[in-house]
Amino acid sequence: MRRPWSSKRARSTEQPIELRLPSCLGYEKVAMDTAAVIAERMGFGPDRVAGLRTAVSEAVTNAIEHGNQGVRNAEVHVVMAIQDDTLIICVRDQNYHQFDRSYGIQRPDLQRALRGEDVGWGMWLIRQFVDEVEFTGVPNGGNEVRMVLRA
Amino acid sequence: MRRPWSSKRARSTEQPIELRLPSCLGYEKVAMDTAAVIAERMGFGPDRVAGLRTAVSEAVTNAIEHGNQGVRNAEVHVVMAIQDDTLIICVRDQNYHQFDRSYGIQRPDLQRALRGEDVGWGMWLIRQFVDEVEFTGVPNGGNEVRMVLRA
Amino acid sequence: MAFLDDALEVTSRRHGNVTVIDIKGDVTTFADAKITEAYTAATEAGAQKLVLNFHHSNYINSAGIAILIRIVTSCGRHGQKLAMSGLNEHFQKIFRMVGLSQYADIHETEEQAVAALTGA
Amino acid sequence: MAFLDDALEVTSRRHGNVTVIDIKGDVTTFADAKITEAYTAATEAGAQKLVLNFHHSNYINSAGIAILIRIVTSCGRHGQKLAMSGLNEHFQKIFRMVGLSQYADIHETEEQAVAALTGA
Ligand SMILES: Nc1ncnc2c1ncn2[C@@H]1O[C@H](COP(=O)(O)OP(=O)(O)O)[C@@H](O)[C@H]1O
Ligand SMILES: Nc1ncnc2c1ncn2[C@@H]1O[C@H](COP(=O)(O)OP(=O)(O)O)[C@@H](O)[C@H]1O
Repeated sequence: MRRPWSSKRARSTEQPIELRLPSCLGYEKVAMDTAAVIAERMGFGPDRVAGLRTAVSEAVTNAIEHGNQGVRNAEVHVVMAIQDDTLIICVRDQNYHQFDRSYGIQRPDLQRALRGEDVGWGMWLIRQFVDEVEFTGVPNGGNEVRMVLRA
Repeated sequence: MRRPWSSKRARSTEQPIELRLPSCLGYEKVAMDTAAVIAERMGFGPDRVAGLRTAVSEAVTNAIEHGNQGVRNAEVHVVMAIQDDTLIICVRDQNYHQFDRSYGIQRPDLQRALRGEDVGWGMWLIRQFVDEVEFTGVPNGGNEVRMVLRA
Repeated sequence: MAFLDDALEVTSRRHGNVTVIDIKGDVTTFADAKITEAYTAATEAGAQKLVLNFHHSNYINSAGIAILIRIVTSCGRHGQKLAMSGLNEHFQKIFRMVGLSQYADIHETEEQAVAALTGA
Repeated sequence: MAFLDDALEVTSRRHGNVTVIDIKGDVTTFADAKITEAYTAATEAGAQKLVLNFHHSNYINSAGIAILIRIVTSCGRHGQKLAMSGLNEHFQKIFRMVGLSQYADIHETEEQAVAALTGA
């Protein structure tokens, strides 16, 4: 049947896609998979998509473990916006817990890790796989990691 | 590093996953893909997942085309709950537009379609591919299609 | 980049007296113009045997099915023979459920569809 | 059904004097106990050459990397030789970026890893 509203098709300037996840380890896989299929449909190649999977998984894992830690019924919000050929993904948690946003700029020291010291790889991995990353706070009092993937 | 909160892992009785999509054709693919990867991770086989893809795509397409038609900045909400081995997916639109919920119980008549009459296949297809389907209204004034996929 | 854009590619080729219409991409309401155009052009060129080859389509929805029903109707009107190929198992099943398989033979590969129509 | 549950399977096999630990599933914080157990059991059984075979893992995160770093450390302490196999390109790249490839040779297949260790 002819659909009169076929002209009302999605444009790249539309509202974002939003995913709300329970703040429990395991659900980062849902964010990772969703981001990956969107990036695939946008035409990003397998290596870019694999990198995005890692970046999103680490950002959501941090939101669950650090941002929302201890908050009952907390949620993680993943906001994905398609702007032309660019995919912007923001991961938001709810528990503002100030942290050093320069984490991960320097490559973590494997030698220290091999000596048994705590070395976090997450923030560093995020920075390796997206074209732009910004750590900020959001008005409702949580952290936001904003990741940009460009064609 | 050891994670003290590793005990706080996701259980099947947790809050649902929620996906909010702009009400534009094309975005049904995001819902379809997300539902599919969740079902795959739950262990549903390729044929069940393929059927779910069709059911979710048709339900979201209907929400965009019929439920939200004409509503500016409307959204489609897709709520996905994992209860043990069962996946429950609710597709909600925002514009309550009363419709015949018995649609699709009867197989649409291909002969009529071949004569050029309007025949809708969506509701019928949804019923073919999920174990349970219910069409209801939601309190905020929209339609809800509730689909259940059982192991 | 693709995603929501109409990345559908529809092209036509001849294999002897069989016209193969290749459909690559999503078969939804947005595919209507391109598929109908390709079919109409083939018909105007006198095609009597047609294969719709879906080898690269992973998404066909009810609006896409409606497009194909209109082509089946038109093939009947023009006395054309129609076959389909390249559908994955799920869409083969849907086409059988809908009843489209009574009007167009469904083959695994393009080669099989062309061979069947050539012999017909 | 799997999804959020710990569907990880870790099993050990011997190929001559090489112990192959097969890791099937997500390598995240939930994998720690099973992987460490398998490694410890192999070590107690006297294994001097080990292959971690990831053939069926599509998801390794930073917590998984931390588990593997601890195994590398322990291998160094026990004078064991360690190799990895079955990683897809993305995780091979990550292991190189992290520096793990300096401590464990990364091979495409289990066979290559076993052959390299057997000759070593
Ligand atoms: N969403 C967040 N909320 C609060 N703190 C965070 C968040 N993300 C990262 N951090 C801080 O940054 C540190 C480094 O993170 P990361 O590199 O991922 O390593 P890890 O999570 O293993 O500690 C964390 O230990 C934490 O203190
Ligand atoms: N979410 C909805 N909101 C309002 N009406 C709906 C909704 N879903 C379905 N309908 C009604 O049910 C009818 C049959 O739907 P369907 O079988 O999908 O065929 P089609 O969408 O092609 O008309 C629609 O034409 C519409 O009137």
